[in-house]
Amino acid sequence: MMHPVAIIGVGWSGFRPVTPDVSYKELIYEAAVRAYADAGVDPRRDVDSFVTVSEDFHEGTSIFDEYVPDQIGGAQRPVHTITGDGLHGLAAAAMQILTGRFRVVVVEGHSKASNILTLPHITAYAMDPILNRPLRANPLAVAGLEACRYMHESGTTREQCAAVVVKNRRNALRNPAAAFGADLRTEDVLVSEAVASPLARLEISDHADGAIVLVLADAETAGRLSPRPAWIRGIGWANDSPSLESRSWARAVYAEQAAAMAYKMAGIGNPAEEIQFAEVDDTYAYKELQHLEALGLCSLGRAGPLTVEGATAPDGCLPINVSGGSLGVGHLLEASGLARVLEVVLQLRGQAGSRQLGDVYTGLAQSWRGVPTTSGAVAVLSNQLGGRES
Amino acid sequence: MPLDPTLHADDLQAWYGSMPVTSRYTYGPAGERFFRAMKDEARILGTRCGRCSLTYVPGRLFCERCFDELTDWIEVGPSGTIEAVTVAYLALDGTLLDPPVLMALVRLDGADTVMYHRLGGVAASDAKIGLRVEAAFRPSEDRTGSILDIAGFRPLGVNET
Amino acid sequence: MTQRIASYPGTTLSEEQIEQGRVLSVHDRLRADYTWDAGLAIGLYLDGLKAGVILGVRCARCDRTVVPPRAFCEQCFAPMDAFVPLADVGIVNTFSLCYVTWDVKRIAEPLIPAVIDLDGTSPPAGIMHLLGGIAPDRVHIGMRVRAVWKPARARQGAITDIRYFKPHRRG
Amino acid sequence: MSMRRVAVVGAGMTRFVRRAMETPKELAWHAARMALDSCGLTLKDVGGVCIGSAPDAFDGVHMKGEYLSDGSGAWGKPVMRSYVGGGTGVFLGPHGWYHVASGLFDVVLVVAEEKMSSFHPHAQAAFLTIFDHTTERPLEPNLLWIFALEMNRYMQTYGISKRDIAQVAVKNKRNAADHPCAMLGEASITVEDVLNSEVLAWPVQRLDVSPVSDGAVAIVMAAEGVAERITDRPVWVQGVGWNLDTAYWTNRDLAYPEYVERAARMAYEMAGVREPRKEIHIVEPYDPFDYKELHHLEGLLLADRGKAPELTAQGVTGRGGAMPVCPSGGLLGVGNPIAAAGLMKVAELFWQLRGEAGARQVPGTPERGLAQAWGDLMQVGTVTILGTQRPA
Repeated sequence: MMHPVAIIGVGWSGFRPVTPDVSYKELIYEAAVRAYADAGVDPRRDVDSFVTVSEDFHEGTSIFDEYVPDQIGGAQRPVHTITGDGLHGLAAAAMQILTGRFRVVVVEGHSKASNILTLPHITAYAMDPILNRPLRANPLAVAGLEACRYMHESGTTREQCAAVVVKNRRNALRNPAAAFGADLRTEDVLVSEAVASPLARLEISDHADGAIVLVLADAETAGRLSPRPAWIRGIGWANDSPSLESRSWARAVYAEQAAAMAYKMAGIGNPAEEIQFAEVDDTYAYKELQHLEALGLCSLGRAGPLTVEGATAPDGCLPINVSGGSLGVGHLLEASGLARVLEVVLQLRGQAGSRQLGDVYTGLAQSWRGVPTTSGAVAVLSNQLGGRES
Repeated sequence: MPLDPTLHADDLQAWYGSMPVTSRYTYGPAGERFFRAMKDEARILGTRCGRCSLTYVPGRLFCERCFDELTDWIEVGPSGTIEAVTVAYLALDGTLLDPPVLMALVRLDGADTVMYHRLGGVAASDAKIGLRVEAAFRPSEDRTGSILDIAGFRPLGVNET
Repeated sequence: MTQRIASYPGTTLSEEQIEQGRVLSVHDRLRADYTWDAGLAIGLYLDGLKAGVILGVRCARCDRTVVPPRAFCEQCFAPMDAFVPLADVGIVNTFSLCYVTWDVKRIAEPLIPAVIDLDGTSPPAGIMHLLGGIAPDRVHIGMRVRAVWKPARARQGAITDIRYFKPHRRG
Repeated sequence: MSMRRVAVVGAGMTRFVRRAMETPKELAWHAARMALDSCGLTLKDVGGVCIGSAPDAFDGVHMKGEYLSDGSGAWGKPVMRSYVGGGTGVFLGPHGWYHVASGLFDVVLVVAEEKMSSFHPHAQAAFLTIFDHTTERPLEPNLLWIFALEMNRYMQTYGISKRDIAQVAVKNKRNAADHPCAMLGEASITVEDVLNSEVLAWPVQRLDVSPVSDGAVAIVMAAEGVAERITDRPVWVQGVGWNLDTAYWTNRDLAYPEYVERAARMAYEMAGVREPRKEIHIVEPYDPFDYKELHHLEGLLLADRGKAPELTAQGVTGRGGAMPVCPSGGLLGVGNPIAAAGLMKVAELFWQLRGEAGARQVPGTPERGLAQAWGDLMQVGTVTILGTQRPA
């Protein structure tokens, strides 16, 4: 990055299975007010541009862009919607600052999944209408097929996948914002009813409602306003083929390519050494393992054993999803990537409470847009401008 | 001072509604040719990208990797190999399917991509990666030019490999 | 375009080519159902409508009263201060005579959608609703109108608890 | 830090048609492939991809950006879709610009697509769900309501007649007769034809409205230093601007699009334009409805409030006039596949400023053009200013 960009403010509301007391506008407004107080900015005066992420069919509204400005303080300001994950929105915000024409840019993402009564039908409508959709299969079948191929090629076992669930939902017990903390044993996971083999019910993250707002700033503004900026050292995003027919199934190639882009920007040559902790997508238990390997944080087939051995636990050598991940916090639709970034920022600031890791200075956040996409993004964050030499 | 936020449980309201989306999709030139061959001749066609030495099945108009237009149509299958399989227990509306449906990724002989389709005529416990299968077409009078013109993939007969 | 380009891609079809199957096609319908949480501001707005009252909301900082209500002021970003019951009387800011339904069916008697700036809002703020009880050719911008409510027992807490706005003489 | 300058170096588009046979992916591929061919590039030269497409309901695919990604050349590349309603197509100017100006990409492929005919039986019904689901949708509004309400307010506020407005439809549909991709080019259309056309939602009549369409447009944007190697006539992005007003459209003055003015001022400031009426030589404002071209010219500060009709009547905005407006034929003439319609206007400026617009070429040597789109609930303005001169 020629000109460093930092996250100087974070705000969130939720995360709970249902939020009946607030409309989506009030849910987002609460997160935005917290983010602006945290950053020390007034949105009506100090913010140059706003990026929001959403998908029409998740909101139940065509052109949802219409309904985003007011609750983030963006009315009559430059505001635009990216239909992607929150990390795509973060990339859009960072690029605007890097042009040199914007000093402070806000990113917003949210989920009101509890308001969606027919989510599997909506997800199925993302599949190819001619080649795939007429088969009328539940989209979880696509995850089942990917899990089958990944475990075949990596040697990962169901017990290793179950260990991810146990770890993340236990981590969530120490995250007051998490919706699905629990103290489970691997057997509980393995005996839960099969959904799309080899996936069992407890290996599938439940959805939660919530909103997350981040405030980004250029170096000068960050230096002035923030005691502990979280510098974005690198960001990357990539898509593999959207078609089921010609995509890579065992390897998360989108995560490999997004990570390569982010590592190049961050000057990271050996991620397994230089990344101290990470928040990665765990929409399904096997995805955390597949993504760890794709991110180069361990080699193919090693993520499962490392998890069972406790290496990725909070006290392990490579803490993964200390927040609880989607399995523990709850899956937040387009805001999922921002939930990953949120935890990395809190850790880098030393504000993660009972989840706080020790001396950390470089963390990674990674997201995936879920079935049936092959779209992912990666951000590398540090609390030191240059990132301490390991 | 802000609005009095104290709501009581019985104040909570939600508005019920739906998004009316009714669609009709045309197949495009490549889809037209692929599904006509399925419908009229029970043949499965792919297109080959010479530059990338890659055969897409079903056949496509363009190569996603090099953007060349694809005009080299070749027949593939009908037999192939299971590359992934899942036993799907839930229907689209989340209710339990009894019996469950087997979905599979099948690499047809001659193809470099897989087809996503149903797997039948085999017990879930026997449906494994590597199983040799073949496309089971519906009778010609029941074929309409749809992915469902293939009823599903079946294990190859005992003597065929 | 650039003179160098001879022909442009894109083939158009007639409705008959598709419907008669000379070109293949497949139909589908999205099942997308929702229960949208009304929350604080719109929750109380709907309660008000059920009680035969149109609720606005007031921002003291900006000294403005607007409708429909919202929990925050989009101009100064402060929380709104108080709900304000408004008179169900207002001025037609603009209107249309629409001869086509939402799903593009032709109708002989036009619907008359309008933006009605309600008394008690400042600066004038409106809601979208329908006009009725008037010949289409006599509707004009600036005319005063009053809400015609469904009977109390038929009201459910919805914008449709108001049937339409009809012409209203002052006093 | 001096800003990294960005230029448009290539463009391509499909015909705009009522019912395309091609799938949305294939429409995107045709346009993207033509844009790359037009400047001698291949996918290997492309660093990132920007997709623009409006409601998923039209193409009938959820998360449509993902479905379109292979057709947009994004296999194995960074790609994201921006979506600001009708403003999307011209917003691709700013979207592609910040990808390149940030320093992250040297070359981006920018692709806009819409296939409205996949919404069956009629695309207009998809617009029911743009209205607030609780406070407006129960009234079963037709999309035309909001345009007719705005048009009526505009006419009433400034005393503008239907005849004044019909001139725009005539001008644009005649201009479109010279556009090889146009759906409704009509050299012989008259004001009477427009005034006698079927009343849909008074004051909106059938020939006041652009058609439902399918189509795709693509441009290639490159950084300074790279652009000059790709083409000897790069067209520079001199200014970008966008602005989104409050969702509470019934609390706003519909007679004047303040959000368009704010977006225009942002772009003028970046481009160093102080007297737009002199310094903008070609204008492609968004014309989904004929009155909208006038409404937007005023928001763009290119005509006094309520005075745009006079410019049209005097022929100032004709193709041979002092300030040609919609020489392409606009949405009214070429067609309105929403996001692709907006990017068609940016592509038109690219061809005009290179003298490559063929039968549509405006006379003289224009140096700077402005494309603008509008969208959402009378609510978003997006502006892209292109010019032959490299920004200072």
